[in-house]
Amino acid sequence: MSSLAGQWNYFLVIALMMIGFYAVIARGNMVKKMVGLTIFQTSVFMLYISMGKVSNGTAPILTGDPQTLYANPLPHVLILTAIVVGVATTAVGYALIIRVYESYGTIEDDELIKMIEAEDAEDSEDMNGETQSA
Amino acid sequence: MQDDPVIRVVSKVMIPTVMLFALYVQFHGDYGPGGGFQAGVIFASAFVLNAMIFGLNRGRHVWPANLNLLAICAGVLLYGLTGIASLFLGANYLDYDVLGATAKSGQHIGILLVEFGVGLTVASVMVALFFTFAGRLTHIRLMSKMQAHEEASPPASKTKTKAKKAGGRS
Amino acid sequence: MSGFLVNASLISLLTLIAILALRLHRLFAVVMLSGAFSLVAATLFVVLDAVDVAFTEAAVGAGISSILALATLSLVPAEEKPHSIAFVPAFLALATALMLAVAVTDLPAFGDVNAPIHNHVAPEFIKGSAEDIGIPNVVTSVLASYRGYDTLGETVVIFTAAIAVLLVLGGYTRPHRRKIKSRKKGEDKNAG
Amino acid sequence: MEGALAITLIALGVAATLAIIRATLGPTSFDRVLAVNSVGSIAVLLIAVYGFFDGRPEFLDIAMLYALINFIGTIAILKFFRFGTLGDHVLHEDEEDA
Repeated sequence: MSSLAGQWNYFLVIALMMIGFYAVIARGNMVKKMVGLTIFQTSVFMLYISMGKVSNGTAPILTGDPQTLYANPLPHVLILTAIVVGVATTAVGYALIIRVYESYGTIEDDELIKMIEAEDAEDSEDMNGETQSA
Repeated sequence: MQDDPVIRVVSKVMIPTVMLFALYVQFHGDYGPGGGFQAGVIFASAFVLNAMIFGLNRGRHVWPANLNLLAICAGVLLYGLTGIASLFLGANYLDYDVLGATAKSGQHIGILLVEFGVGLTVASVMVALFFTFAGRLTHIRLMSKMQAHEEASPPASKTKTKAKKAGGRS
Repeated sequence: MSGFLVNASLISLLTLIAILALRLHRLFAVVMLSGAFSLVAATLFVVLDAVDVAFTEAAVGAGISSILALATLSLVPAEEKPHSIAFVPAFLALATALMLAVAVTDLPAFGDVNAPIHNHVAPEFIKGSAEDIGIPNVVTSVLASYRGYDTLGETVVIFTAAIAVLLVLGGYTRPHRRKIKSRKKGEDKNAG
Repeated sequence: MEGALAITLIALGVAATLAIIRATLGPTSFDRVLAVNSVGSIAVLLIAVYGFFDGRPEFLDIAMLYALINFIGTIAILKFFRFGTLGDHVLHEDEEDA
């Protein structure tokens, strides 16, 4: 039980993470999916940063006092990189959403799948017709 | 949005402040929180604010697109070339010890250059992203107009072009 | 104890925002809430002693990210089709949460000074940042010097993402502008 | 010290919760914009207070950045709300310019 009490922060972060996860897999709207992905991503960052925290420590900017405890800078560096890469990939995602809407007129997953299936069916019919006529 | 005096005046005060703050974050990043990424994003947001308030065309005049594309590449190149410079001075790739008179000053110079490269790339990428996203509507309009021109160009009949234009815009 | 209070209240605030963002159907409100989410998350990063991360999250998440989302919303419908609760994804999320919770119990306690992560390379970085590099901000020295390769790769990723967006959407440099202008002039002459 | 920090944080947390509730309920979009803006302001205060109690007031930089980003975000939201786009809202502006 003592070990469980020590990890409360991780449990809270996991709860948050799962909300984002649910938004990504359950919601059909693509913009909503991207927002869910952002939530998911941010809570992963929180999990990493939580691991670098040191009790009674301070931010890893040196104070000159040798007694000071510092938080672990390594997760901070990794997450710093991840945030900027995250916004770059988010931008690509939004760009693709815009193009999908321009081509199909919808950004809802289920409608999009229906339209693509209908298109595929048409294509295969055309192919069959061509082969038969030939 | 530039017709609103409050927003115009406030943003004219804010834009230089944001840029100054970005430079502070860039060059004070060794001593406090901050660095290339953050400074780049803040610097870009000054341009974004300018473009949002005074329109995209004015924003393009302030920082032309071709120059911006060059800056995107220049940032990455600056980073890579810093590594190659240390390679030529007899150390490993991205080992800044040899760049200065002493190892410490070499590290200082190397980190400054590298962070500047990162800041340049991030800032210009963010500006490019904003202009691409916000300028999409105008771009579509332009493309449909071009298409109409191309279709109508051999026999230049104006009524047909106009009909095409309206169709493209709706 | 006060650490627990601050973290728990901030994370529950975040959870509240996330649930609201999930439930609302007006995407404009969802994007605004996600901006608020980023700001509160950045505050949590400050509390967790990660000031550089907080800086980045505030500038990127609340600033550029929500601006890009708004720019997207101006081009796509801003209303979500109403959905009922999907049970299979909810079950999947719960199962994943359970598995993660079980896995997390194996981690060292939150804030433990003797955790393995704090005894590997981190002390060397903190010492070396003062002695070898002479820069007080350890995060900067690790980012730019010790792990310079990572940052180079990351800069290239941003570069690639920018190229991808410019290719997908286009219209940033507008090479055809002059062509249109000259054609228009020609057309005017024809008309005149 | 600890008690003062706790009380301040609770007060700010309550304020933030109320603002978020307003952002969700908010009958008009102006309510929402104002509410999200005040969440940002509360975050600025929270960082300032936390930096003061933590003994490292130099993190006020972050609070400043928040204020700037909050301003830009609000301008973006208002522009979107008013004109429906972040780019050019005037038709044919590029033709005049070219």
